[in-house]
Amino acid sequence: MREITYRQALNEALAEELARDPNVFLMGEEVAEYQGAYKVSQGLLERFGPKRIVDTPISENGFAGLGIGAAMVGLRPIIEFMTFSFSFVAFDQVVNNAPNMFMMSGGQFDIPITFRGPNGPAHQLGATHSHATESLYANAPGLKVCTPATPRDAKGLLKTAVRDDNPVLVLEAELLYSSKGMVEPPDEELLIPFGRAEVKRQGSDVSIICYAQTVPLALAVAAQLEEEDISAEIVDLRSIKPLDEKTIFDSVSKTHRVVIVEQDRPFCGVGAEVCYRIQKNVFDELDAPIARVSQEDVPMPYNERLEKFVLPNAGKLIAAVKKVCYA
Amino acid sequence: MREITYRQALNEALAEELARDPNVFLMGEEVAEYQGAYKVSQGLLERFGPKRIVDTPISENGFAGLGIGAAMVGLRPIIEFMTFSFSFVAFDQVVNNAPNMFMMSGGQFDIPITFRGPNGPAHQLGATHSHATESLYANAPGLKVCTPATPRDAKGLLKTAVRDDNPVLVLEAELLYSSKGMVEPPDEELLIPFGRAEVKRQGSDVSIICYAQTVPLALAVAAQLEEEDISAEIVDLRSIKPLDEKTIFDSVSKTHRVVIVEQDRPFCGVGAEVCYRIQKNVFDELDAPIARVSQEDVPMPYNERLEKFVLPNAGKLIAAVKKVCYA
Amino acid sequence: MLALMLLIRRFEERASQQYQAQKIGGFCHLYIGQEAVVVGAVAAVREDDYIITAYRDHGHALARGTSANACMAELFGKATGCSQGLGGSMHFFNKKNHMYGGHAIVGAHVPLAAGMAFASRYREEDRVTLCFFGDGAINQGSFHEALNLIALYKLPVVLICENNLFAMGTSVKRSTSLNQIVDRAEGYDIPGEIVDGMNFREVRDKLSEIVTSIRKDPHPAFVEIRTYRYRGHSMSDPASYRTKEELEKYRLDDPIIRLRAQLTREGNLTNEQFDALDKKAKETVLASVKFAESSPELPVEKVYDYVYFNREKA
Amino acid sequence: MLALMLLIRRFEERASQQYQAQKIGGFCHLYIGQEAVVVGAVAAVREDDYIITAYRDHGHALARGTSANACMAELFGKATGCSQGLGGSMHFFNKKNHMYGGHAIVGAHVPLAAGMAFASRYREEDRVTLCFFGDGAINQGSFHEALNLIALYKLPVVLICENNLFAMGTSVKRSTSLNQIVDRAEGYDIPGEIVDGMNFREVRDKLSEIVTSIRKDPHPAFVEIRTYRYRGHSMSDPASYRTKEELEKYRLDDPIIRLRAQLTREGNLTNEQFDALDKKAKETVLASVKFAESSPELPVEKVYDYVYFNREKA
Ligand SMILES: Cc1ncc(C[n+]2csc(CCOP(=O)(O)OP(=O)(O)O)c2C)c(N)n1
Ligand SMILES: Cc1ncc(C[n+]2csc(CCOP(=O)(O)OP(=O)(O)O)c2C)c(N)n1
Ligand SMILES: [Mg+2]
Ligand SMILES: [Mg+2]
Repeated sequence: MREITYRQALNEALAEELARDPNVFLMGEEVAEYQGAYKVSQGLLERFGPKRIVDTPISENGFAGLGIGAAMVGLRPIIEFMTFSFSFVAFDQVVNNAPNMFMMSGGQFDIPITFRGPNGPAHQLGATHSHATESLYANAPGLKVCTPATPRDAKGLLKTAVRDDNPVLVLEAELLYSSKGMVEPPDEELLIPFGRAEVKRQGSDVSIICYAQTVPLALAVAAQLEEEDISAEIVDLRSIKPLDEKTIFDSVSKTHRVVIVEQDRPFCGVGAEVCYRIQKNVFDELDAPIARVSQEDVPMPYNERLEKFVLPNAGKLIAAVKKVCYA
Repeated sequence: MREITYRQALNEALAEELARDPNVFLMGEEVAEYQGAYKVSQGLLERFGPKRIVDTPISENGFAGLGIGAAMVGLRPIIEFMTFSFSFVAFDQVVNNAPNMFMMSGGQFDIPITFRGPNGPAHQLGATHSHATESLYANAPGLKVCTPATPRDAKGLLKTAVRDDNPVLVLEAELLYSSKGMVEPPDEELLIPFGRAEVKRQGSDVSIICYAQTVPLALAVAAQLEEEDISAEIVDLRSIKPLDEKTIFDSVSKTHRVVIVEQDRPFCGVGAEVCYRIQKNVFDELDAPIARVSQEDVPMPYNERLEKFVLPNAGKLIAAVKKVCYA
Repeated sequence: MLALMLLIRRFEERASQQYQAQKIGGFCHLYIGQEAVVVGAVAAVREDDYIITAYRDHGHALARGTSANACMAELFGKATGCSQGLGGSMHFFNKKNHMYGGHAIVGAHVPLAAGMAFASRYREEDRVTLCFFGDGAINQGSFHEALNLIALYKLPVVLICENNLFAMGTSVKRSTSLNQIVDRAEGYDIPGEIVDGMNFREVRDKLSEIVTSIRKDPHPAFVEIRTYRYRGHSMSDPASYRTKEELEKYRLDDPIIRLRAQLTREGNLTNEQFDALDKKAKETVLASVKFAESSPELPVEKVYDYVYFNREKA
Repeated sequence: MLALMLLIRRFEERASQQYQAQKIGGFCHLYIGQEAVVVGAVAAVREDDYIITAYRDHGHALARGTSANACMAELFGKATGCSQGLGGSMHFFNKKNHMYGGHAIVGAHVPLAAGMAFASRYREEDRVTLCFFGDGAINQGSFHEALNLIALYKLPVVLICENNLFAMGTSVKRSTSLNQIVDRAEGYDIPGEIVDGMNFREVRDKLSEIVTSIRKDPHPAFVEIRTYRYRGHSMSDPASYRTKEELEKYRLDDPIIRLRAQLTREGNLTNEQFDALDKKAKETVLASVKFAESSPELPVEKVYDYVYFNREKA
């Protein structure tokens, strides 16, 4: 194991999969000559050439669809959205063409495509550039959605995505690109299966269910709560769809109290679905209503303090934990 | 009161609002000369002329955005999507430009626009044409979303939508266009406010929460359950966002058992959000876990029997009710 | 080729009848009147070239060698259908014969065509992709983005606009200010041509020329093929937005009558031969109805197998 | 007009500095080098004509009479900003002065411009809408759909492509196969022209001509205005995709130097006068920083007031 950044981890995953399979190619805006808007594809053009690392015009609908068409005839495209906020202009391709093709064609066409890029609010990018898209895409039948929070998960999930024969969205966290973590050395194959949450911290009093940018938040809060003698278990979903019910339910059955913290919008967000599944399956294990900490249900303001107010933060999370613990 | 169809009710609402306010116009594919793909705009071109009833090319993104721009300078557009499945090519306009403008401009630009059209699976239209979009749009801050199930609600909600100074989606139900119901005569102004659910049937054993196409289903099932001595209360949400928590909670506090039946997909669907709100606020009133009946989480098949299997239906609803009642 | 055009014609007539008898559900868009377009185009390419189209796709599936049985069974929603009854009229697929759908969102398949052609170039194959779409599709964003990508990457695609003058009830005059659709290609520097879509031979010959030139040196081409649909947009459309006279005018120009006349004039077809071909087409189609009727449907639980592809299970 | 160009130049320089000092957050795209475009365009229209642009919008707000104070305060996220600190650099709005944003999704504001012009026609006003966008925007579906609608409905819009040769690191040559962007307008039958964007007078005069003709008889027009941005795409872009020589070449053609030279040559501007103008611009901008610094922010709970407009409450 060695310590690398989340960005490097993604870069390694791309490089390894490109090297492994000649059918894999990377396409998107500024992925080649510019080395990626966030430098995730640094060095790939030099190594793999312009045939496999392909710059596009600003045409998300067009190149998302191009990727799907290429996948229909057997290539394995990795399509980068500069951010998933821009995937909305390609929404129809992502939710209609990619996941429906297999069913509509009576099983003739599987679509092994990966859509990836940063997702969710970053820092003061304003209302149009701060969309969290996980619940929207998880709603669509036939898609898989994962949300890595650490360099190791980023590498392992992205590699799994590229090898999956179905459309997969890898929703990266822009604010974590420079964060560091331990990852297996390149000569050890690292594949993390979908549908496996990870308990990132053991605890006994409350389960904090989180993913992506809320994982470091939850871990920091858990450390703080420790001082107040509240032992929080941190469950990182890692993949939103498929969802790992077992790990969630096991944790709930142990702690009997749940807070879900998500970077998502509240209305029909991921936390709502997780809440439904918990109360449906382990209702009797619950000693308090499930709490959620999400964004406030408002368009994202630019002002820094207002943005912080809208996002999930430590104060809100601690308050929610205390509420479910002393309810 | 007189009996009219859901289609007529919508048509009356459009005609009345067009007549009332010269800033209102209707735009979309085939709305004018063709009289609407589903004849909802029958007669309007003749009455209001081509300036106000405007046919468009097949350019949903373009004319949705045109509507938003017109709203920025004070018109009150009604934009018809031939079906909301086609709104996906305009997704960015609907979720980015329409609801964010007010915040982004520091309150300078309100966007009084109505997007309307049939939503959700109709009959054997296949995977691309059967999308239920309510949870996707309700997820976006700044939008309002309503889902009328009866002619009266269709008329009253659409009129309210046109007068609202914010972007509102009126998600109609294609399969209900020809259904009939009692509606106030045209000379009585009918406005139904958003955020008010309606108890469509009183009951004491279980609350069935429904909307749009699942309302007639729930009513039919309630009649059947009556014979088995189960008294079901039918709560029609009518508007998804804002959501009427009070009516929901009152019903739950009365029956203590809940089934949510939605035409939506399950993952992060409307039912998940309603479930979260109930368990959060009236946890102690619940005598059983909340059950949901949604679509199966699969792309919609064309075959009629398979489609029926995927959709919520009486069998599934009855089973869910029995489960929560004898749990 | 005449046989194929007759097969399509008779298939569509029968589909119409079966739709009215409620054996077929959903939307159903007939190709009657446009047969020479796809038959001419397919005659100009190799079997391993890719073809892709929109929802008015029965003719394209048949022209690409999908059996009438598989097509009719698809309309009936049967497991023996070309999409196992899961796609329906708007979603015909036949991978083996390189027919890549059957796509129901207007314009949304044009980027897919770009991807198929991108793959050909990627693999250094000399395949050509034929992408069919309607006159209504040229106003969609996806069409535009795809055309720009296709032109930029010099992809081997023939963009075939089947201009039947209407998108539902909207005539071309009311959907764009262009005098002729082919002019749109100028905005991408893609060479364009107008072809008479009621004349099988003109379609075939013009496309052969284009395809030959693309195979030598990959590049896109745009053809506006002028044609006409005799029926309404879909089964539920009475088509009252156009006159009887207009329809009659086009009927006189019928592609089947025209090819028949050409062949007869040249001494290559007798009336008897024509009648035999037509009889054969009718019989094939009639048999396809029987086949569809007697075919099984997929068991309902099978839907779960079509959500994700699972290589191990497959 | 020289004063306005100087104001924009000095404002952007100061914004750059304040961004580096982390007083400004998010993305920040500077307009330096392109000043003649918006100043020329605005000089050609009436105050009640509509203007709308993309995210590189500081110049447009200033040109439309938004104070440097309100602009700088917006960058600082303050309640006194032109969007109350809620929009930020990419979302400048000034309704009073008919500046309709500030839009950050590439191409997505072109349909809005269509709507604004549609409203003018609806109300039988003779307003013209100026819609600015970058060379990168012409490959978006929304651009295409809007242009077709604008052409079809003959809407009074001047489509102004600020061609600064790059969309982020992608040169125009790598984003479209067109030799010149203006050719794209041919695909919609919209008349197009190329204008030298480093020459204020050419921009003003050419646009005046176009606007006059539109006011007489509403129709769209397309202008490709050739310009250059001196800085990177945004504050975080070192712009290593282009050469120093290329940048220097354009700097020699600087729009401010050029207008200064024209005026001086004609005896209408002395060095002293120029220096006074420049000093004034610098002072205004410096004051705007003070203003922004000392301005209040909105209280956090205020966010809830900007979700829905409530006429009664307002
Ligand atoms: C994005 C989208 N918008 C609207 C529709 C509804 N629709 C289906 S076909 C059609 C007309 C298309 O006309 P054209 O492209 O000319 O093809 P034709 O029917 O003439 O073959 C419309 C509006 C759709 N399927 N997709
Ligand atoms: C739909 C969409 N895709 C991508 C982006 C990211 N992006 C922002 S600006 C830009 C380049 C735009 O270039 P151009 O249109 O030439 O304008 P310029 O920056 O030169 O003023 C890109 C790719 C975006 N904002 N929206
Ligand atoms: Mg047509
Ligand atoms: Mg540019």
